[in-house]
Amino acid sequence: MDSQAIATLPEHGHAEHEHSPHLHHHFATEDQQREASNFGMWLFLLTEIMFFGGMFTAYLIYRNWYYPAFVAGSHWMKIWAGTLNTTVLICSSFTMAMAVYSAETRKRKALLRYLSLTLFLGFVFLGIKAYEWHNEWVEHHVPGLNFSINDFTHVDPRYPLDKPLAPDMAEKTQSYFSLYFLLTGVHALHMLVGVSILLFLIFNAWKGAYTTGHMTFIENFGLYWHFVDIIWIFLFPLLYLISRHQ
Amino acid sequence: MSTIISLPDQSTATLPKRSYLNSEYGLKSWLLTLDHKRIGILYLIVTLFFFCIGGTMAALIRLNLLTPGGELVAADTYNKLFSIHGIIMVFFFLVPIAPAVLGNFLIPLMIGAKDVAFPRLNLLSWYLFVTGGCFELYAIIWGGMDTGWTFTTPLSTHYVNTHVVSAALGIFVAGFSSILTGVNFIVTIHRLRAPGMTWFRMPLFIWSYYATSILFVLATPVIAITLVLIVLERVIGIGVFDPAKGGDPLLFQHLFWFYSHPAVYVMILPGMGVISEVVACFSRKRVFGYTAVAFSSVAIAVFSFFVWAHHMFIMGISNYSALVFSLMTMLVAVPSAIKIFNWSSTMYKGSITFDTPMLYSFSFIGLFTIGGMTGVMLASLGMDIHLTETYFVVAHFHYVMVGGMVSAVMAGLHFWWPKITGRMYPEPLGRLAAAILFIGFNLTFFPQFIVGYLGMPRRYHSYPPEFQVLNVLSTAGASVLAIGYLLPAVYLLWSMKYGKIAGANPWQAPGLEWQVQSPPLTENFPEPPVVDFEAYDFEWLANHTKSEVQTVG
Amino acid sequence: MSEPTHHAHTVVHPKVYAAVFGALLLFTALTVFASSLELGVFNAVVALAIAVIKATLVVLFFMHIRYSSKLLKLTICSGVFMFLVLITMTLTDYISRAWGLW
Amino acid sequence: MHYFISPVLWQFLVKWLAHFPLFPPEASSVAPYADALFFFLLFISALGSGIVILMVVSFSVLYHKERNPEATQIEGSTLLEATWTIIPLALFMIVFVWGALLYFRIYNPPTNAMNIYVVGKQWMWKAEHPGGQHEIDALHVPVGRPVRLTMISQDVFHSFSIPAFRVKREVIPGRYTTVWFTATKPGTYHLFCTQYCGTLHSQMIGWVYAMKPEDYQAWLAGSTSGSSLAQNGERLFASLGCNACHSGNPSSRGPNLAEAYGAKVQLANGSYTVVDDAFLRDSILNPSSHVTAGYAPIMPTYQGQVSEEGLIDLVEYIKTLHSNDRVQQTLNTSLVQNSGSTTGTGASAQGQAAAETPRMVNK
Ligand code: HEA
Ligand code: HEA
Ligand code: HEC
Ligand code: CUA
Ligand SMILES: [Cu+2]
Repeated sequence: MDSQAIATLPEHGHAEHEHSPHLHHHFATEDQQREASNFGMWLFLLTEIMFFGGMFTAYLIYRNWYYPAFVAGSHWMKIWAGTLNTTVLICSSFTMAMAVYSAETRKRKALLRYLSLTLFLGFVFLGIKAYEWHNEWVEHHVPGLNFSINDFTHVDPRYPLDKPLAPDMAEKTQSYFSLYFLLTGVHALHMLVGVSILLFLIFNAWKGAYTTGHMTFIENFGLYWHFVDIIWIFLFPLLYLISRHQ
Repeated sequence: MSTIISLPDQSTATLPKRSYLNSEYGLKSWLLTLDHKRIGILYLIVTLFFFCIGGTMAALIRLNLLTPGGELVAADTYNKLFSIHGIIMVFFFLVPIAPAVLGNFLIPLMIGAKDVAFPRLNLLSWYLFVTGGCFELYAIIWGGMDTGWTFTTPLSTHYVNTHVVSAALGIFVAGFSSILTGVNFIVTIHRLRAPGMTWFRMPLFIWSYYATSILFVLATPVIAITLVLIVLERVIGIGVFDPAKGGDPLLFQHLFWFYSHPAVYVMILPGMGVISEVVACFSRKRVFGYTAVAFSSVAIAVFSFFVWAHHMFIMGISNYSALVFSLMTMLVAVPSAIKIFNWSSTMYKGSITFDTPMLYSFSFIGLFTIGGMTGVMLASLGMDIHLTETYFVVAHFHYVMVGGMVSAVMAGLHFWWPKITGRMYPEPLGRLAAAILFIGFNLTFFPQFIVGYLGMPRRYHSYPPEFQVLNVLSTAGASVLAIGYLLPAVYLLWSMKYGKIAGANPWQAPGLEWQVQSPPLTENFPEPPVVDFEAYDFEWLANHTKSEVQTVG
Repeated sequence: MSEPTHHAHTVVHPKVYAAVFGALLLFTALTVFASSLELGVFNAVVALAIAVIKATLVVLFFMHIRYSSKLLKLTICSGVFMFLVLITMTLTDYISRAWGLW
Repeated sequence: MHYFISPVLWQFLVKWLAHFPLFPPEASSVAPYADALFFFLLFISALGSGIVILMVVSFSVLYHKERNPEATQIEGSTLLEATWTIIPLALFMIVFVWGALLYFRIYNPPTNAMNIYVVGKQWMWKAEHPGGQHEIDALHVPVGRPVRLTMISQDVFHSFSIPAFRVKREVIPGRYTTVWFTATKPGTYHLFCTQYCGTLHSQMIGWVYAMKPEDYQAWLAGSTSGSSLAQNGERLFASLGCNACHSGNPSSRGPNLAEAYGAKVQLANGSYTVVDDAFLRDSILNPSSHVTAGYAPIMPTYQGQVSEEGLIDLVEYIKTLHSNDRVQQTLNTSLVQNSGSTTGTGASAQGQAAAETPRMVNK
């Protein structure tokens, strides 16, 4: 995935920190430098929007085509897990925002605390996601690797009002699950990258970085983390919620 | 008031003692450099290497098509040849060469910055590009891929067993290099302009690179995800594009062309930037209608996002969609027309000289107009039915890409060669090469329009015998072309050591990059320049030189 | 500098963060609740509307766009716009295929 | 002349110059329309390029440095720029409208067109005439009669192109596409696959034989394979057990298929749709995607059990089905022959599909 691109951030951010005056030779002022890297980060996030855009397009098209299959597929999502994960991510976004605030107000302890909390929440999210994936594996809902349409050709006990899908439509639940794994997988990959960078950040913060007024890197990472949160904010209703009733 | 340094004129010029080329020595100083100029040169080396590969493939393609039976190579070898040719030429030569080489070298110099905004990211882009290139070389050496450069599904996902995965990953990785380059340029142009360098004082070159960067940032991610889907489909068999699993292969086309149409403008906009500079300099005139040209660059970039399905007119998209996309394609052609006319009128009442870059610009203007107008033919729905997937399309895109963009790259390379190396190329040979290229080009690709209208399909290893005459002409032209490319390769290399010393401003051009020594210092400007003149301000330049002479005298 | 440097930095007070945080949690609860209602097509509409609101909140406050320069605001808008172009222009092809014979 | 070059080369030259077409034959009713647009396009291209070249050349001469040592700086001219925005725009709009009209002409078959089915697969074209005549890499058509091709691919994208007719249409897997033409001149014309489709893409070629109607009739009579598509379809209809549900009896579980073709049916989701070839094919493969109103979605899918040719037979059969008498007759005979073969479940169907179409997937 974009790990290559994102993994570069530490290196790049690092650069801004090696030089003692923090100012790169080609920038006139620190403000200019900060604005530039902020702007650069936003442009990078634009590319991320388009990156997910392709997958969202696919999702919308196939949802239109194989509506019953998408409904049936999403009925196998665990809404409690999705809700929990949404909450976890929102909390982590909040702690991340607070981390940035702590860096701004130069409080090293608070910064460390909030970063660790964010890291922890990130792991919780990934854990829950892994649990869900494991379940889907056990239920034979992984297209291409381990898939069976059995669950969809029979009435789902939790949704007794549902009708079983005809076999041809049941096959199409693979489209749903393909996109489900694709979207959540790419999202989780972003989380993974985020978590790795967080580890690095915590290490640096522990050594005293970011609380001396030079916090561009942590700010930019915050943008990244919130962005990943936003993606999930859309994935959650699309994959778990909107078909709860049909 | 102006802090721009002016060096002695050409006749007495010597090579400056200190420059970005000799500030450090050794391979390591190049491979770890953060200097945008050196990174530009690194890109130049790699892209030219890929051009040789792509060119060799083209030579083999043309040789094979000498006879209708295609006796030279087997059918699947031929398919690999054009696939490699297309993939290499597009993703590893033409998309990177102009932005990454000329853009890297010139953008900071032109806007009066010391470097691009993120030098480390810039170096990383180069490494990503090289990594992507290695994937591609791996795929080529271990057997190649035969999907065409368009990776049409379900062919590429289920029906060929060549190295599609590594080829796709190579493009994926190289794509990130494009994205990062785009991000870097946009931030640089927004944030690092020298004091006084307002948007409308920027050279048009910068405008067109700005537009290109927008395309990089917004379009490239879409092909990245599309290639990921292709790889997943091959490796684990998810069915997003597979009709047998309820997927839609046309969705692939949509996503692919959402990138690849804007990508064709990535392959022309930088060239347009070069032409603006060259035409202005050798007419000694401000570009006619600066604002119109600047805005048409941006307009092309914006509109190019709305036209992608013109590559799918006969593929079963809805007819209503086809109408909309055809209409948008007509609209996107207008800004190009504006530019062509503005450049031509720039010459009006100019004071024109025919140096090599100018000759290449002429060939750009002529060939791009023909290529563009045939593009309009393709955009016309009913006409496209007959023309699509024939050699007419092949001729169209070679006219715009080779006749247009490669000419522009040649123009740019010659124009800034003295700035890059500090030495002049041999002018007579340069003019000769430009003429050979022009003739060879037309001989190669004009017959393809005819054979295309006759109906000869593209990507054919063998063809009906009545098309042979035209194909032989085309092959003959390709040999002329090969000479036309090898000649500059030889004399440019020669000139690096033996060329005349150029001096800071051999063309007496007004751009900021010409006001510093050549080759420039690592830090470009000893002190930050202050810009108090418009772009292409030849009167300013004249006054400036006069006062310089007076003070010296 | 040719462009007015934007006033460097607004430090957002934690109170704002907390309020946004609360709102986000509230909206999450709301969207889960709404999904349990029988609303027909409006289930999707409501869920997406809530998601858009949540995302906007995150962008405006957590990501400081509310306090940022016009340039950044424009950047984000152009990204969202292109995203919508990709989706709508592709979807209109699929939808309009049903209108005609072809 | 030939004293100077080798005799072999001389022969080649003579041969080439004797066969050196510069313009394709115009052999269909749309060809003149397409060519008219082409000439218009050529004209404006020549005009545009001519103006540009004229400007460049004349300015180069007039304002060469020697003649004009001092350039006159000019800002621009809004009027001029507006001119060369509006004129090309207007021309492009004409091109757009003209092209669109042609497009609709080529992709909008007249209702009285005769129908021929084409199946593309790596790397051959199979054409099937309603009378059951099959041909490979060839297509016989009568002159003067609109012919509609209903095409589908078994594997990858192909594209069916007859340059002399100026028509072309992508042939894609999973969906019928159509194109039509009226041949005007008897003759033999190239047939190409123009979409790159794998190794032998350049061998996926053939000939189109446009024949005088009486010749065509003779050809039809001479190359009949015994049974028409509809007859094949009828046999399939019985052997696949379709008649068990589509017997036409008021009590049958499936809708009555007689006179179904061309009718407007209401679907279970309330929308209306016209029953055409694509609808019929899709109803057999993905029945649950368009359940007819008033029926339970019990029809099994036949995905993987019927080849594209079989589907064409079935479609042709249903199209020609005007009453249910024959259905009921076949019911009686087929019940004896294959009782039990209709219970193919999804799983076994899949197995068959996998066995039928071996696909190469390789990492
Ligand atoms: C540098 C690359 C480049 C550029 C700039 C263009 C520019 C254009 N292209 Fe091209 N195109 C390609 C590269 C490019 N193309 C490639 C690679 C393919 C094939 C891909 C594949 O299938 O492998 C392709 C294919 C392609 C197709 C699909 C053909 C098919 O497969 O069926 C179409 C159809 O609309 C098209 C249209 C256009 C148009 C309208 C323009 C316009 O932007 C052109 C605008 C320019 C002008 C119009 C000229 C200037 C005008 C004047 C001077 C005015 C003249 C005056 C008067 C009219 C009075 N192109
Ligand atoms: C930037 C893009 C670019 C460039 C520069 C070129 C350059 C050339 N191209 Fe290519 N071409 C494409 C992009 C490009 N092409 C694309 C995208 C396709 C479609 C692929 C597909 O269908 O998937 C294509 C397809 C294509 C075809 C159609 C194949 C087919 O459909 O069957 C042909 C046929 O003539 C062709 C010919 C040429 C020729 C003669 C050149 C000449 O201009 C090249 C001239 C150069 C040389 C002759 C090399 C010079 C020699 C050297 C630099 C030294 C070499 C070194 C050693 C051997 C030591 N190209
Ligand atoms: C088990 C019973 C059953 C069998 C066997 C069956 N069908 Fe059907 N068919 C139905 C039912 C019920 C419908 C209406 C609901 C629907 O569209 O799914 C239907 C609908 C159709 C339609 C759509 C007709 C319309 O006007 O809407 C077609 C066409 C059709 N079937 C063709 C076939 C063919 C061909 C076969 C055999 C290859 C076949 N069916 C086998 C039950 C069956
Ligand atoms: Cu079939 Cu090419
Ligand atoms: Cu295009």
